[in-house]
Amino acid sequence: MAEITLVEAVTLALARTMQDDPSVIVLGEDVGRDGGVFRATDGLLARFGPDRVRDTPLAETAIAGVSVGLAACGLRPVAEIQFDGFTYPTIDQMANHAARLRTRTRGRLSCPMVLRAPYGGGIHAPEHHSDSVETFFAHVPGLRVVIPSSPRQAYGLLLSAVRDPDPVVFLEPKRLYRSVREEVADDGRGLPLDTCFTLREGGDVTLVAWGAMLREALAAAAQLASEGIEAAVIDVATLAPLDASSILRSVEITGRCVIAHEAPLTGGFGGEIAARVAEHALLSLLAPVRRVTGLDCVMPLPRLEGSYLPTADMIAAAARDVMSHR
Amino acid sequence: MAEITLVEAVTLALARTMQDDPSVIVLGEDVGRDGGVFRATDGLLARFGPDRVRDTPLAETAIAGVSVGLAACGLRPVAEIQFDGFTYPTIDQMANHAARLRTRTRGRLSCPMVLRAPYGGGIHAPEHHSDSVETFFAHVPGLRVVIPSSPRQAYGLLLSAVRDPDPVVFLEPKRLYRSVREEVADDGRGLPLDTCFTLREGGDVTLVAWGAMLREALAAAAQLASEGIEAAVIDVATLAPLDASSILRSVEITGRCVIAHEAPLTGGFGGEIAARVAEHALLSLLAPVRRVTGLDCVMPLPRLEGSYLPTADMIAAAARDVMSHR
Amino acid sequence: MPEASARRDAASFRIPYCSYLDAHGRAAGGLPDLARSTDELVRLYRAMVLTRAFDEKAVALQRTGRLGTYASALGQEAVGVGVASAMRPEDVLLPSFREQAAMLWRGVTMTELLLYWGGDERGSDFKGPRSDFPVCIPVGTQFPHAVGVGMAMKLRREPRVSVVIGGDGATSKGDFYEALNIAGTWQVPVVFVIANNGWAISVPRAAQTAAETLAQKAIAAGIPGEQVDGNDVIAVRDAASRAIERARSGHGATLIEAVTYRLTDHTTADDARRYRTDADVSPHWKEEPIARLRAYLAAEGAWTKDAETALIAACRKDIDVAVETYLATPPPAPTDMLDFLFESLPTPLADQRAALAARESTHG
Amino acid sequence: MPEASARRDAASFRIPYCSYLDAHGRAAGGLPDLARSTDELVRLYRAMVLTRAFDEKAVALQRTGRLGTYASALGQEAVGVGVASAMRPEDVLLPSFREQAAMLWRGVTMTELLLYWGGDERGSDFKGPRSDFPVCIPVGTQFPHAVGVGMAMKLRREPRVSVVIGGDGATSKGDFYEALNIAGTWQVPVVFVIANNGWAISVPRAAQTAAETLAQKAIAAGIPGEQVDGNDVIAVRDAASRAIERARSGHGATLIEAVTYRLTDHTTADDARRYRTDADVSPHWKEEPIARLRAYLAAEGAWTKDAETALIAACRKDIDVAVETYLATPPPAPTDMLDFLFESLPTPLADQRAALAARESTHG
Ligand SMILES: Cc1ncc(C[n+]2csc(CCOP(=O)(O)OP(=O)(O)O)c2C)c(N)n1
Ligand SMILES: Cc1ncc(C[n+]2csc(CCOP(=O)(O)OP(=O)(O)O)c2C)c(N)n1
Ligand SMILES: [Mg+2]
Ligand SMILES: [Mg+2]
Repeated sequence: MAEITLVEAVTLALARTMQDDPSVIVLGEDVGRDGGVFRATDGLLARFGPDRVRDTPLAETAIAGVSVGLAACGLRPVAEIQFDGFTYPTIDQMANHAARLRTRTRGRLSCPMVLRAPYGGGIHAPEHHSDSVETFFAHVPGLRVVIPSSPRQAYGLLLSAVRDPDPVVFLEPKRLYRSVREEVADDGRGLPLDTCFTLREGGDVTLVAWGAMLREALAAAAQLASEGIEAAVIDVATLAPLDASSILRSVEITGRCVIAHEAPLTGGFGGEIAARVAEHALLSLLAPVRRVTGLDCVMPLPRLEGSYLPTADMIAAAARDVMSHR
Repeated sequence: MAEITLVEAVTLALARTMQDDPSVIVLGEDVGRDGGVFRATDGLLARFGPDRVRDTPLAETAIAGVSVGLAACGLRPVAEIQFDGFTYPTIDQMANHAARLRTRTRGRLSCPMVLRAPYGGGIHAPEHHSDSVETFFAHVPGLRVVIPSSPRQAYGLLLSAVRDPDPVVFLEPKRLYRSVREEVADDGRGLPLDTCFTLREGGDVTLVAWGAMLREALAAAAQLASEGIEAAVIDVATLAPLDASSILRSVEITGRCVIAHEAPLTGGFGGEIAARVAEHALLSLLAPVRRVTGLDCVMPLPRLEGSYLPTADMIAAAARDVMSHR
Repeated sequence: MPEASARRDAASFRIPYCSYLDAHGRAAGGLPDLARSTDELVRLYRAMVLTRAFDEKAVALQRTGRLGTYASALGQEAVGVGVASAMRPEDVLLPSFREQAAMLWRGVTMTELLLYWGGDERGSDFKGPRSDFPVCIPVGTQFPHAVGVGMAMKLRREPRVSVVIGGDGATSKGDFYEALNIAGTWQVPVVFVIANNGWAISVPRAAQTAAETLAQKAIAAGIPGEQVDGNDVIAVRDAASRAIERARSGHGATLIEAVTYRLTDHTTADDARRYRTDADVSPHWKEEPIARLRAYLAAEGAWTKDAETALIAACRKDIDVAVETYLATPPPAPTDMLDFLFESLPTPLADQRAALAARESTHG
Repeated sequence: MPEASARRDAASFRIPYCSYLDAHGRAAGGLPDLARSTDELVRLYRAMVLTRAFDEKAVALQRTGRLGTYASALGQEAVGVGVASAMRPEDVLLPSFREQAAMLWRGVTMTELLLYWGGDERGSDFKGPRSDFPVCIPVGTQFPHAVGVGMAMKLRREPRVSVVIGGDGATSKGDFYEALNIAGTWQVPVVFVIANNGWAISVPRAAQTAAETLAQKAIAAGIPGEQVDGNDVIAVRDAASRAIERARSGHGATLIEAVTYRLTDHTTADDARRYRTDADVSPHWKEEPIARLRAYLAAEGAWTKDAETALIAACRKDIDVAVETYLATPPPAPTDMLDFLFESLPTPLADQRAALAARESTHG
């Protein structure tokens, strides 16, 4: 079993579901011969042919909208949006249609589609190529939002996303695409879509994160451990519907909670998690909840990216800060 | 001074700014002869002529995008989107352009536009006509999001929105369009765009709301008062950038906070407010924060609307609940 | 544009126009095969009359507080009937919000339509055409769905066609154009029908686009476009049949513009007198599709006063039964809001469902 | 589509094609007035050569880690130069992300371009054309802006024109079409230019649309469309001049498709060998715009080897100075991120700004 990257795990999962289920098809800009600008669909055209791997014209609204039609008619489209900043034009079709088709027809029609997109900062990409867009989708009832933080997760969660009978927005932290490798068994086993992953146990403070920030949280936890602070690290890889229970259970033990995300602070999904803690674990809290997030400003161009993005150090500092409350 | 409705106050403010500033123009679907489907632009075409009051083709993305161009080129467009559910196609232009134009050109160009839309439920409207979309815009740095809850606020806040040098999303709770009347002086005075409005003082519990839910919160406060519970009511009419300080000051006094909004719970803006409380007023809290919100489901058709929307009773019940914590 | 000195044509195009019956129901230039059978034309006639009677009833229900906002198709019945009657049952219809004519033909029941416009999602759980799409409110957003539906049929090598209807206003939306363009590129078996009724609420056709015809928008996507007299059900049916069979036989997408007129308010929430006069509207009453076909059928001896009286009575009776069933339908369970959101309720939503159920049982 | 029995044409259209210089730089059919002055043609030539040299340098900087992702215009220089040279200073340019040819002509500096692609927002604070729009990355989203800009000019009765450039891929976006349609309806003084370079990253033109030409997309909006040889700067300039003056004189919008070819990778992040072969590309080298105009000018006696050598040297020098200035530019203040978000910092953001400033001063 070879060690593979996150983006390779995406490809592996796509190939596996396409192999298993002839109704799975892949579409998007440059997903065919080019294999996707990040190579996430590399080799799929050669293997599954042009009927199942299809370059689309450059039209994000229609990529989402056509996928709704494909899904309603019995296929399982996996549509790629090339970058986070180009997912905005899909929101209308995702919110007004994909998310609603089942409930508005009381189950007669449904929409088993996946909308994949690389997302987030950290690779010094051009303008509009580094946005963190998870909240826009996580606030739409009827959508699942999934964000893997490791190759194994990417594989297992994407399998489940494609197999899921309802629409899933699958955001791939592009900063992690090639920065981590791990062994991934191509065993066709999906991971659950409605539970957080506890990646590290710890009794002192709960660190909550997803995507690329999860790696920063793990690094922060390692730093903290060397200082004698035991941090639990919870990966909210399945952001919506939100499994708050895993987080609450940990906070009930630690009494301290630090949440990290790249998206801007205000209205970011960290607010939701902090709110759940304030609603349901208040009496356990020994210190204020802390969020370590992007600033409330537009994602800057690369020269200032480093000043925008939260880091392991910042997460560790916030953790130390909450630890200082007794 | 006559008593006027909220929608009439919108018209009054539009007429006033158009009178004062020749660069203000109004555009949107049916804003001309029809005067808008809610009559918000009634009479403006006759008064200001077709150059300044213009029906657009049916194209929301372009309504936003054209407004960006108009604004960058020195006009002050006030664009109407006919209903909340049709604002989704504007998100791309608002997030990728309107919100960024100033910062991405380091102040060379700017985007003084207003995007108005009736929003929210409660009038038994057709499908897609009752969504609460505030969070989608409030999470975009560079946009102001403003939601009046009374005719006077609608007038003063809209004046300020139109005069503001940056883009403002102005959401009008359609349920309140004609349900409240009050005297509004057409004095050309704007209201501030970065402060909450404390509509009722109270030392026992802080009720936080905006739009139509603000009315429910006031009704709840009246109920509570009759039971001897003094509720402060804070109107977050200027949702973004968020003035958390007014809320925190009140919660520091009351130690109890109930937040109400129509939008679904998860990822709703109430989460942001609860998070601010959990971060900055935790030590004052005497009870868990409570949110009284729409469900995490698609806004239903009218027959179930009443089961979806939060009510004064639900807010009062939540307040009583937090009061039971000692 | 002035001429450059070195010019040739890069391309040239024509948009055909199709009509058979004139406003008086006369067929000067002959009729297509489908009109050989007056039985079939009577079927179309009945469907148009039923739609008109149903619309009238629905508006009355709204006026008396027993229905929500409703969009009548008064004057446009030929479009929906002409198009739907050209489809096979296994084809898929994707309507806008004013296509009850087509939906009824396809087998959606009047009770279902009333439930939907009465604010009950169960109205979109069609017991008849299980694969047809529900009413689409966000204008133009149904076009990409139709391309997806057609593409699914094509990929599975099924001889089925996707048929989508939208209004003149809908042709200004990016969704319309993106869909048309993809359908052209991929040769999708889809037929785009524009019911051009001259208005998008208060915005007249001329303020919607500078294009002379809406059919020519097809040229942008490299697919054929055709304009038809949308008040001539025979022309609509003929053009739709040709386009559908073209799609079915693997030749791809077509755009049909059916020119008709909205004889009444946009919806029950609208007051058209704010933006158009009786003088604007009344000439169009002379063009409307039902009188026109009736005149033709009467001239052919295929329709009588008695038949008309009987048809009206039959429609009324059917409508009354549907209205009764609608009004007698008990309210849906509030928990349906959550129960139908996903195939099965995700664990994280269990609390909300329980709270909702408790709340409803207290004050319900 | 088969013929119906009762048919006439509802409308018909033609899309003209314009070219002057053939691939060898010969003008078989004569030249337009602008070409009377070889001085002017030499100006165009110089601009194209500068753009090519600049692109080469920018790519080299990227390869050595001193610039971010960069999109070269290799082979397409005639489009930007032809279009921008037809504009007046007071007109407004709205470029895509590959229009450095046009931007440089308009007075954007090479240092500004490098700053932008080097990841510094100050690169879009053009000191020259203050009203021009910055680079637009989200494909096609600039078209509606251009309509707004043109409409603002029209409403203020200013004799100015808005000129927007996008790629062939951009014509598939709803934004493009919505913008075209509104521009047609409102008779906006805007010129839409499509730089059709045959590719949208790996997607060839034929997989982007079934339309024979991109110029014909104008028909959907009821505006004139024209196709030009985009490797013939004289043709581009001529068509752009006519369209711009048409707009300026109140006759509304035009769409120009300039057919050219992307001779290199999509950007420095792309590897075009994954999806096209040298054999696909090499014929296009024979069509490229610079050699073509050089041949013409040389034949006219207006260009020499020496002039060429001197030009190359001058370009290199200017580029080197720009690169030095770029590389010597100190980083922006991190607080700029917040300070330029709104005209003045809203009170609620003061805390974040303070925290950022503190953080940066610690580890900065
Ligand atoms: C995207 C969107 N924008 C606005 C509306 C509000 N609206 C409902 S119908 C309508 C006009 C539609 O005109 P047209 O497409 O010609 O259809 P018609 O009503 O004439 O049948 C508008 C603006 C909507 N439903 N969807
Ligand atoms: C809305 C959007 N979708 C996707 C992308 C990613 N992308 C960048 S350039 C490009 C192709 C553009 O093709 P074209 O319009 O022909 O311009 P060209 O690159 O050929 O100059 C794509 C897909 C983008 N920038 N914006
Ligand atoms: Mg219409
Ligand atoms: Mg291209």
